[in-house]
Formats: sequence, structure tokens, C-alpha cells
Amino acid sequence: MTDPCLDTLPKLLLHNATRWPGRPAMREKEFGIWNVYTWADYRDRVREIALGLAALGVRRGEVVALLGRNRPNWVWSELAAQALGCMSLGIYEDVLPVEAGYLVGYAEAVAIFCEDEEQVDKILQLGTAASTLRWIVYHDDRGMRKYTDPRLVSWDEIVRLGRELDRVEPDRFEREVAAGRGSDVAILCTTSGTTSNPKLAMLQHEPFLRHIRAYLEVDPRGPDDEYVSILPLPWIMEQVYTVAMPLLCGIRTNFPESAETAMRDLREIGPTHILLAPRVWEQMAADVRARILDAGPLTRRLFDWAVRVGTAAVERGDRDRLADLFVFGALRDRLGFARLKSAATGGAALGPDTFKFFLAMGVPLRQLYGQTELSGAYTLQVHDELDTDSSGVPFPDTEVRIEDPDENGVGEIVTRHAGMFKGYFKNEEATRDAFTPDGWMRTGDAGYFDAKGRLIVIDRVKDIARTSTGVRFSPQFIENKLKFSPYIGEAVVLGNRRPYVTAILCIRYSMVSKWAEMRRIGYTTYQNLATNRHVVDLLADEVEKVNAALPESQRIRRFVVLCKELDPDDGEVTRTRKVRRSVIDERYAEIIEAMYAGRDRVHVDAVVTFEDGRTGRIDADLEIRDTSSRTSFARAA
Amino acid sequence: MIYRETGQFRTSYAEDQAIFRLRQDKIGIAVILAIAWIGIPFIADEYLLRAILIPFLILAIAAIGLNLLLGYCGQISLGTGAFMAIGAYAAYNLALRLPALPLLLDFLLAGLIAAAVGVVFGLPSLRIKGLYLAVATLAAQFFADWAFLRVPWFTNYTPSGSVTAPPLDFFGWVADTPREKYFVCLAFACLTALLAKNLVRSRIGRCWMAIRDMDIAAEIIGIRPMTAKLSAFAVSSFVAGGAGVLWAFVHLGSWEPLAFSIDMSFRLLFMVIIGGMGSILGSFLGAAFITVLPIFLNQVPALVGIQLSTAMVSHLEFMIFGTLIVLFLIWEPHGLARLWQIGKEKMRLWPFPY
Amino acid sequence: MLTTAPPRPAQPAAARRRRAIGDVLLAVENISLRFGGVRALTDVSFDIRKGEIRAIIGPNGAGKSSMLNVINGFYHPQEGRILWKGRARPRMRPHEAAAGGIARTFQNIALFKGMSTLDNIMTGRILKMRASFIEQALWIGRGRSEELRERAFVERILDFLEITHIRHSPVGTLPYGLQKRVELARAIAMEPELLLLDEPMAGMNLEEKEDMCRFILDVNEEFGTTVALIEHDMSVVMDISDRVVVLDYGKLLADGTPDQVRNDPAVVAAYLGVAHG
Amino acid sequence: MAELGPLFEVVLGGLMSGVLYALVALGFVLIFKASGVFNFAQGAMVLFAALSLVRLAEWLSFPFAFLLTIVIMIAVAWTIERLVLRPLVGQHGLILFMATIGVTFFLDGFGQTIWGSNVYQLDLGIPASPWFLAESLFPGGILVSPIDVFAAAIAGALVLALSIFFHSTKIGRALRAVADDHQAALSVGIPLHRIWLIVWSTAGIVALVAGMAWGSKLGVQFSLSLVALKALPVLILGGLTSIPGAIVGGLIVGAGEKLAEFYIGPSIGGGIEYWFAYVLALAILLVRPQGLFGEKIIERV
Repeated sequence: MTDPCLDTLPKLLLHNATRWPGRPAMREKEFGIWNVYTWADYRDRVREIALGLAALGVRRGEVVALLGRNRPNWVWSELAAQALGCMSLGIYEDVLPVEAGYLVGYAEAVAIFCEDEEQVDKILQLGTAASTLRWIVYHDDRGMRKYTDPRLVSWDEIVRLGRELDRVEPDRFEREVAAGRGSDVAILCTTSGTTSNPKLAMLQHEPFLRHIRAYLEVDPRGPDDEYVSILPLPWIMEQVYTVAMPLLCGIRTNFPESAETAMRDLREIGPTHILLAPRVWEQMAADVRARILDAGPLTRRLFDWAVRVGTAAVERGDRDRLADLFVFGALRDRLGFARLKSAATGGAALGPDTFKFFLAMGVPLRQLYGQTELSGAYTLQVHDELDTDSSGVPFPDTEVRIEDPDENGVGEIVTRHAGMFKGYFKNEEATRDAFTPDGWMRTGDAGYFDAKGRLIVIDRVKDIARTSTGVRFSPQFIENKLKFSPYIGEAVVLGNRRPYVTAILCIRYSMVSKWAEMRRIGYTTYQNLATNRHVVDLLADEVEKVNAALPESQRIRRFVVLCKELDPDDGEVTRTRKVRRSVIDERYAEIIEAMYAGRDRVHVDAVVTFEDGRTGRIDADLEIRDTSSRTSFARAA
Repeated sequence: MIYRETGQFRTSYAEDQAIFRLRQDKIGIAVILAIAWIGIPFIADEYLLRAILIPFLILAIAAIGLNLLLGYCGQISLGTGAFMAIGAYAAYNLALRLPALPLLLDFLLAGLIAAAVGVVFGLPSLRIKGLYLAVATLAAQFFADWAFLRVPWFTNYTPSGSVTAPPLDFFGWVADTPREKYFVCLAFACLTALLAKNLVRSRIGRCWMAIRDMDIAAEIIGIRPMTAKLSAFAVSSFVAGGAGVLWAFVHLGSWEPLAFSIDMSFRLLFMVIIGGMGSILGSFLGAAFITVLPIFLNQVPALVGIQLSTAMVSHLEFMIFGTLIVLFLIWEPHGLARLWQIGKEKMRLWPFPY
Repeated sequence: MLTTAPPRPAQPAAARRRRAIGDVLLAVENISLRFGGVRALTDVSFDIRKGEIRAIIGPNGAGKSSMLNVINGFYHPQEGRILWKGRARPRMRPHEAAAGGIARTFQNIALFKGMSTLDNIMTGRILKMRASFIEQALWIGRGRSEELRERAFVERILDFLEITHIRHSPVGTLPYGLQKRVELARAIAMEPELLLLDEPMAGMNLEEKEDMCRFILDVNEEFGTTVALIEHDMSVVMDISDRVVVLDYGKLLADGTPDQVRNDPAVVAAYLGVAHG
Repeated sequence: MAELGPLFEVVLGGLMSGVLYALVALGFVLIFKASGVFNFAQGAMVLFAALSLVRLAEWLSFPFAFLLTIVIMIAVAWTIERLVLRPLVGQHGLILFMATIGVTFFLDGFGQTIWGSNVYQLDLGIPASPWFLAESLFPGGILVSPIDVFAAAIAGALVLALSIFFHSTKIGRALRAVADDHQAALSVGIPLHRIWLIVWSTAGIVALVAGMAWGSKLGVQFSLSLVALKALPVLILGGLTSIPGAIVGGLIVGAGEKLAEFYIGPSIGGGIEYWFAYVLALAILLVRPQGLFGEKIIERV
């Protein structure tokens, strides 16, 4: 079992700092170069901030919130709070003030670390909603001169307080860390559930770490490996990859300079391990194909040949040496994947076509599956077995069961492992509902085990749709297929309790605008492009391609191209871009009715939220198109 | 294809400001230096050394000198041949009249004298620009031609005006075989390239490029146009003077003023334009091209069987140079260096186009 | 959500004024400037105080740019003088004005097309570099240390103006808005006491204008740089400037706070184009 | 009075050769005034024209050879405009200047490839023996070669024709507009490329005339193209954009050179006429950067 004195994250930090003081733990690209922080630096920064918080009167068991983009000081602040026995609460950086207000109020956070003026602005707007907040610590002091709120504390100020306290009580930090117990709650992690207000899952130190150790058994990594942190830190999987794993195995974490230069910075590092969301993989695949489209004819033909040969090889379970030598070797280097040992995708299902595309390219991609409440992922595809549609095999410490399976074994997935969450913060009732009577956690996903014992996740249980004619289909599965097309940015498949399957599509603006320019099609705004007849024709062809790969009964009969993007600020998708079907059904009911009423036009009047939270309106006439299978269905019916 | 840049990150500004940042480039330059220092001397025969490599290296040095002035500072000069002549005769007279001085000191002083003269002829560039400046540098060319022909003191009163260089002994080591002369030239070429590259990427280089791109904008950020232009003239003439010394002492052995006539100035101008204005590598590429072309013109027709008289070859040479100048100015004003850069960029990006 | 959000109103100048305005930094006394027969400026006098944002406005051809060129040393006035920190300034060349702490940007961008963004801004640092010729040639001593020190300084400015992502791209390929920002970065890199901006927001869209306003305000607040800017967009002038000079046909029409100037009848007449006498 | 004789003779000789420089300089001014291009290849055109005329005159009657050479020069002008200038419209002056250096070398090589490169005598039927003027004033009179007088006459006629052409005709005004800004002229609808063709052809003909004058004086040989280099100081003195300036500049250089050679030359080794013109031009440049007659270059900031 784990060494008793290493049962909390801060203790691991101290242990590593003594074991590898000079070895680099983190790097951040800032001002044009990569600044290196060794394990000793990591510990010293955490020590200063922890003692600073203590000097400010933050006590054990209170909640400290963190709001900002992925930077080393984010992780230091988290560890500092945990060192004092507090609970850390990560808030997504692009959150609207009202959402931040709810989280801080609900969690009764006493202190919050804000990255810069923009985040401080959001908190100061809350007024009474954030009454429990005693301190607001800001890191970047640019433009802070004009704020006079007494709760504001600059980063240098808190460090000064920390150093002062360190002088007065030299052993205070070690004492606080030692006081920490494995059972203390370390992290309050927001569940990216698709319901309205997110719940906070309580993750305790020791169980959380024990589960991550199991993860490392299945997907090992060491102190010489490199990881680049791209996905938002409040997400459970980023907490696992960027906070927990380095403490356990010493892997080095690298923070890019900015969101725009993230992929370029990733290439400079050449990571051995990365974790990206399906949306990022899909965008990258579309970007690769778009740039190849612009390359010379010879390169294009060579690339198409390589993809064809590579995909065929992947289906056979191995890799094509020749394609690798001529094309994919160079391609991996250009994307920064040359040194990848294992790349993970999680948070939502990744379409099999995108999956095969990257496997063919030689990227060791593996699907994860898990929930926030279960300390993140708990199933992973086995490395050497190349399968593109399963979520792999459960970890050694995890048991997975299918609850009341139907005729072909499909039912709700329930899971249990020792590293589970303690429950939802201040929400006993929700905690009880989450568990089955015998203590297994309901995941709310439908799936089944295939012959080789691999878990196949189909869709959310309540999203498994059944048409009025009894045809069962998974909207997410079809949506992923639609999103593989470079021109479709987002798709919502409908059909539950309806006669047939239909879809609402959103164009992928970057690709479609380039496609329009190449054909001299004039357009002005997103809305103007999305409602253009030629664009709708283009998407019609894409839908036909997807329909060809679907069983007859599940084919999309009718679709419409929406005049705006689905956006988290409008609540239509979660922060990690998972579709909120209830919101879509309610907000675009008019469109759905029009489609099923057989009309070919519909007027839509949608509300749009801008970056700073103020709203505007869009109204447009949308064309509803039939696909070829619609006519055949009509004939059959 | 060969460029694998994944995993090359820099943790300090020193690394980021290095001349060769990419590992592949570091390997590339190491290989080139190895070939130059170890490979060529032992496999190249005497003809190759004497007829191609030594003139190429010396002309490359002179081309770097002109490139600093024309490519980096934007001041045209048709008088580089004159500054080479001044360097050569200054070194000759120093060696003759002050034999105590070590040869290297003669080279250095010769370069400084050429630099001083360069500044004098650079003075007009302060008030006049572009084309008028070309005239001022032409004046230098004709003045030097005349001086070394008509003022016997320079040529130590020899009747024909031709003089012979003293033996090349650098502190005892005498370079007389073609291979040793090759090493001397190579050493100076590498040194000049390094110094020029360092100048160009530090303050003075940026001042020159500012003057070249937009002298009004340069003035408002504190650059004194006078010092910037004169420093460019001085450095350019110093390097040209040094090249002149090498051309006379190492390549020719004995020479008369005609060796540094206006033809030399035009050939250097071609090297900089075809090679690539504003690029140290361009100076080497240009020098190689202009040195090899005439030899190529002599050999190839013979192989193909057409017998060309030497006069015809020189006419052809003129025509080809003329055509190439026009072609490069239209098609790629930054010359071979830019083509090299585009090729390298393609290799770094393949299979992507951008 | 839509990409172009409606503009957020910048806080009114008075409310955000944190930095105290000091005494007179530059005084322009009875300046008259003529090109042959053309009378560009006639008897113009006004002053610019330390730490303030001074706007110079007026219809086209009112002599605004000429005024800037006189302060900057490009044009030498026939009459009148300029006092810099109280002392009369001799006939100054632009590079002497630069050394004296006056930086400027141009209406139509004056960038070095042959260089990258980083090199352009590093060129702004040459007054701060003392390395001798030999040190630069051999890349030793100050030749090397100054390069690295200035590179770090310039990186802070790149971060300050949020143009770190175009650090190595040649300026010729940048869009108009970014080129303006690089020129501003180069001027700031000189750590000037007085920054002359010649229509910094000309030809910019709404979002770029808002960014540029923010940057000018930040430069004034964070570095304490006095700013004199020529601008046509009245809403910008009224928002960010402390005092305004109005020129018309080369003569001083009005001088005062934005509100005073806004309701000054002479200014309204000049702008609404009432026929002149 | 007597010792003034040689002075007059030297000055008159200088003025005469100055006229020949002016003839070459005219070609430069013509092209610069109309297209803003400092045509370094003017010297090569002079050589090429003279060479063509001489060689053609060998097996054709002289007037016919003269006409054919004019046609050839127009063809040369057309090629230069079409292949070199059109792609470089709007480029920086330095780039165009270097392009003309390329053209110079091409013309030299091409000319000598076709017409051979040895020296040919050009006989224009002008009596070779020198005339003697004003014997009464000076003993033995002043020696003047008829060729110089002939050249001076032609130069005078050409200057008159060109200045009228530039100032009063429609095309002349268009030429001046073109010189200021290629793109602006194009946008206004001035047929830039046709205008350039006219200008370069005229310059070709001026080059022919200059070639004839020089050829008959020195013989047609390669060094003729180096004469062009001597025309540069003339341009500097006269200013790049004024035709009268070219003539006056030529005269000053011609006279100055001969005087300097005559008086200062012997004391410092002789042959200074080669560079004296440049030093003279530079001295004036430092005082008046735009030359004696050129327009003041105003740098609009």
C-alpha cells in the first residue's frame, strides 16, 4: 500500500523536492523563452504562498478558489491551499461572472486567486454574491492601480507575508503539511454535467492518489517524460495530468505562452505524453487536411495515398512502414508529435474516423473514459491492441458492471473503485441519487462489453434515442461521424420519440469560409455564410456521406444549417463543448417542429450572448433540406 | 524532409540569439567547416585550389565587404575594386618600407588605411543619396586607378607599375604551397564571415538596416545617419582592403594596378546582387557563382564539341552576367540566398505549404 | 457568441486619473512655419505638462502634423521657439530630439520592412546600448550582454502590447492594425518622456481602436509617459485626453479641457464648416 | 596676348570635347526625366549604335545604313522596355539602376558577338584636316577639328528639338508626369509603356548621334562604352533632370578637364583628366546636392 507519510499531495511535493531538488519540474514559456522551475523552486513557491495564506488568516478546511489560465502560479496556489488543509476549487477561465458568483457563493470560498485584471473584474462585479470572500489575490498587476477594494492582495504582497511568517515560524509550513491527512478533501471539482448548475465533487487526497497510481500502472511515465498542459486546469483530467501525476512520477509539465501559440509551443517541447479533448483532435485533423488541400498536387496525391494505406494498415492492426517513412514521419514532426509515447483523448467520445486518421499517422492515440466523481478516467485502451471504437479495459483497481442490460447487453454503466469521490459538496441528496443501493456509482452512460471484455460506451442513457417507430440510435455516435467532416463544426441529432432522425448542423467557420473563397462565393458575417444556398448544398453532400455509413433506419432524413454557433455562453454546450440537448430542444423547438411538420423553411429568432455577458438578437430564415434517404423513406412509408 | 524541429526549445536568450538556432543548422555548418578544413585540402588538386578555391574565398571576403555596405546599409558603391587596390598597395609599401612589422600587422594596417580612404569617399553620401553616391564611389575607382598608375612612389618606381608580393611568412610559418595558401584564405574567410554576422545581428547592424529601409524612421529613433553611413563605408572598405591584400599577396603574387580596375568593382557588384543583398551566405553563393561561371563556360562548349574563341567566351560571359542581373532583379531581388532560404523553408514545412 | 462585441465605454478620463500631472514639460511659443508661400503654422503657442495626455485636433490641413514635425525637429520654424523642460532648445535634428527623450510615430507607418517585429523594436533600444565596435564584432563583453538585456526588455514590451505571437514575422506581412501596434512598441522601447502619436487610430476598426486606446492609457499610467496625440475621432479625444489644442488653418483656435473645447463656438464653427470671413 | 593663344586653344578644344560628353549625357537625362531610371546602359547603347552603323556601312550605302541603325536602335529600345523595365515598374530607383548595369553588360557582349570587337574607323566625310581660326588675333590661329564643330552643331540642334518637345508637346508633359510616379501616371491613364518606348527610342537615336561623333573622333571600339562613365559627372553638374544642364555641364567638364590637364596635370604625373571631372562634380554636389540646374529634392515627411 502507499507509504503512510505520502498520503497527501503537499507531502509528495516535499518528498520530491528533497529527492530531486535540481531536476526541472515545470517550464513556462514567457517573454520568448522557457523559464525552468526545479522541484526545489516548486516547493519554495508553494511554501511562500501557503504561509502567505496562513498570514491572511485562512484556516484549515476552508475553500480557496482559483480563476485564470494554465500557468505555474495556478498549480502553486492550489498546492499552497492544500498544504494548509484547505480545499481547492478550480473555475474555468472563460466563465461568465454569474457562473463564477454561483460557484464562489455555493462553495463559500474565503480566498480566490485571479490571474489578471479581467478575472478580478468578474469577481468585483459580484458584490454580495461573493460575501464569503475575504481575500482576492491577483497575479498580473497590470491595470490594477485603479482598484481600491480592500480585499485585493497583490502576488508580491502575499509572497512578502509568507516570507515574513516563514522567518517568524520556520517550521510552520512543514507542520501544516504534516497535519494533512489522506482523508482530507483536496479538490472540489465541478462536474461538467449537462444539467443546469454544476455540482462539486469532493476528492480526498489519499483515494485520489491511489487511483492515479493505478492509472500509472496501466499507462506508465517517468521523470524524463514531458507533458504540455493545454486543456483547462479546473477539468478533472487536467488535474490528474498536470497536478497529480507529476507529484507521483516526476513527469515534467510545460505551460505554453498563450492560447494562440499553444500548438506552436507544444511543438517546441516535443512532449512524450499529451491529453487533448475530442474537439481539439477534430480541429487538428481538419486543419491538417485543409493545409494539405493548399499544397501542391504531388504532395496531395502522396498524402491521400499515405492516409489510404495507413488506415488500411490500422484496420489490420499494424502500421504501414512505407507511408510512415515518406509522409507521416515528417507530418508528426510538423505537429510536434515526433516523440509521443502515449496521447490520450477524453471528456467526450472521439469519432472513429478521426481516431483512425491519427492512428494511421502513427500517433499512439488512446481513448479514455471516466467521470469527475470517479477521479477522472478509469478505463483505457490497451496499448498494442488497435481498436477504434471501444473505451478500453478498466484499471486494475476498478470494477465496472452493466446495470439491467437489454436484449443485446446494453444498459447503464455503473462503476466502483476505492478512489471514488466522497460525495457532492453540501448536497447529500444528490450524493445518494448518484449511488446504487450496493454502493456502485451510476455513470448515466449507456454501453456494453464486447467479446474481448472491452467497454463500448454508446451515449448518455437519457440521450439514447428511440424513434416513434422503435428504432434505437445514439445521437452522439452520428454527431461524431458528422463532425469528422471538415465543414461541420457542431451537430445535434434529433429523433427521440419522433418518426425519423433529423439534424441541426453548424458550419465550421474557418473551413467553410476558405471553401467559399476558393469558389468566389461572397459572404459577410457567419450568419450570412451559414445561410448561403451553396453552403447548405455542401453540407448536404457531407450528410449524404455520413448516411451511407449508417444503417438504413438510422439515416438522417432532414437537416437544417443553424445561423449561429452553439456556444457555452449561451448554455447550448458545456465548457468542454458537450451538447446540452435539453437546452437545444427547448430553445430551437420551433425549428424541430418545422422539420417534422415537413415545412422547407423556418423563421428563427435566437438570443445571442456576447463576450462581456450582454445579449443581442439574431433573426433569419433557415432552409430545411431533405436528404436522398428522405425520399426513399417517404416512398416506403 | 531532413528538418526535425520537435523538441528543440530554448531556455535562455543567449540560445535564442545564437547564429544557428536549429540543431540541423548547427550540424550543417559543422559539416561544411569540416569539409572546408579537412576534406578539400587533401583531395583538391593544385589547379582546383589555385584557379577556383583561393579566388572564390578572397572574392567572397570582398563580397561580404560590399554586401555590408550595399545589402545591409543600402549605400551603392561602384568603387570596391579601388579599396582592394588601396589595401594591396598599402600592405606592399608597409612590408617594403617597414620590414620589421609582422605580416599580419601589415594586413591590419592596410585594412585600416583602406577604411580611412573609404570614409573620405563616403563623406559625400551624407548629403547625397543613391545614384549620385554611385558617382562618388566611381570617382574613388578612377582616382585609385590613376594614382597607382601615375604616382611611382606607390609602386616603388618599377617601370611597368607591377610589383611582387613578399613571401607570406606569418611568424615563421611560410605559406607557399597552394594548400597552405588555401588555409590562409579559409581562415580569413571564416573570420570575416563571423565578424560580419556578429556586426549584423547587433546594434550597428540594426542601425545600417534601419538606414537602408527608411532613413527618416531611423533618424527619429536616435540613429545619426552620418555615423551609420560612415561606419558602413569604413567597415566595407576595411574588409575590401583586406581582400585586396589577399588577392595580391596570396592569389596573384605579382600584380599591376589593372588587376583592381572597374571590372573588379562590377564583378563584386554582380556577386552581391546575384548572391543575395543583405545576406552573408549570399556573398559566398555569389562569389562561388561568379568564379565558377567563366570556367564552366570554357569547359562545357569544349565537351559539347563547339570550339569557342576566348574572345567569344568573354563576350558570352558578359551577356550571361547581364541577363542574370536583370533576371534576378525581376524574379528574386534577394538573389540566391533567398532561393536557398525558400528551399530550406519548404524542407522545414513539408508536407505543409505554410 | 458573436466575434465582434459592441464597444465597452472606456471610463471617463477624470475618473481614472490616478497619475498626478506635473509642471510644463514642453512649451511651444509663437511658432510660425512657412514653406515658400504656404503658411503651415502662424503664431501657435501651447504647452504640454508632464504625465498628461494632450490631444491636438483640427480639420485636415490645419497644420497638426507640421506641429509634430516642428517639435520632433524635422521642420525648423521661421519664428518662435520651443522650450524643453524650461530651457530654450537650439535647432534640433530629429536624432537629437530622440536622444532628448522625444519619440514619435507616423500617420502612414514608418516601419523597417526588411526586419522582423522583434528587430524593429530592438532598433528602438539603440540609444540605450553602449557596446563598442570591437565588442559587437566579437560578440563579447557588452556586445553580448547588452543584446541579451535589451532582448529581455523588448519582450516585456511585446507582452505589454500583446504582440508576442508575431515576434518573428516580418513586419511587411502584418495586418495594418498590428503594424501600428509594432510602431507604438518601438516608440515605447525608447522609454521616451514625450510620445508624439500621429493619428494612431487612423484606418482602424472598432475593436482595434478600443485596444489602441487601452494601450495609450496604459503607457501613460504604467510608464508615466506624457502623450501628445493627433486624432480625428472625437469620441476618442474626449475620452482619453486631459487637455486639447485645436488648430485651424495653422492658427490656434482653442486650448483647454475636452469639455471646454467641445462647447467653444469657434471650434464648433471650424468643424461644422461655417464659411470663413 | 600671345601666351593666351594656347589657353584659348585648350579651352576651345575642351569645350568641343565637352559637347561630345553632353551628347552622351543627353541620353541619360532624357530617360531619367521621362522614366526616373538612371540608364547606366546609355554608354553601351552609344557603342552598339556606332558599331552597328560602321559594320552596316561596310556593305550598305551610308544613308541606308543610317536608317537601318535607327531601326535597330528602336528595336533595342523596345526590348529593353519590354523585358527589363515593364516587370520592374514601381521598383526602387536602385533596383532599376542595377538592372541597367545588367543591360550594359548584355549590350557589350551582344554587340561584340555580332559585330566583332576590333577597332573600326568611322568616316563621315568630314574633312579630317584641322581648321585654323582667327589667325589675325593669335599667331598660328586656334586649331579646331571640324568634327568637333560638326558635333557641336548637332548637339545644339538636338537640345533645341528636345527642349521644345518636352515643354510644349502633349507627350512631353506626359513624360514629365511619368517620371514623378509610375503608378500615379498609370492610374491617370497615361500609356506608360508606350511613352517609355518613345523615350528609349529617342535616347537610342541620341546615342547613335553621339556614337557617330565619338566614333569619328576616337574610332569605334570597346572603350567607347567607358566614355559613358565620363558622362556621369556631366549629369551631376547639370542636374539629372534638365536638358540645358546637360549641355552646360558637358562644356564645363570638357573645358575644366583640358585646363586641369594643361596646368595642373604635369606637376602631379599627368593623365588627371581621367578623374578630374569627378572631383569637380563632387565639389559642386557637396554645395548643391541637386546639381546646378536640377530641381531641389524636397523630402516630404
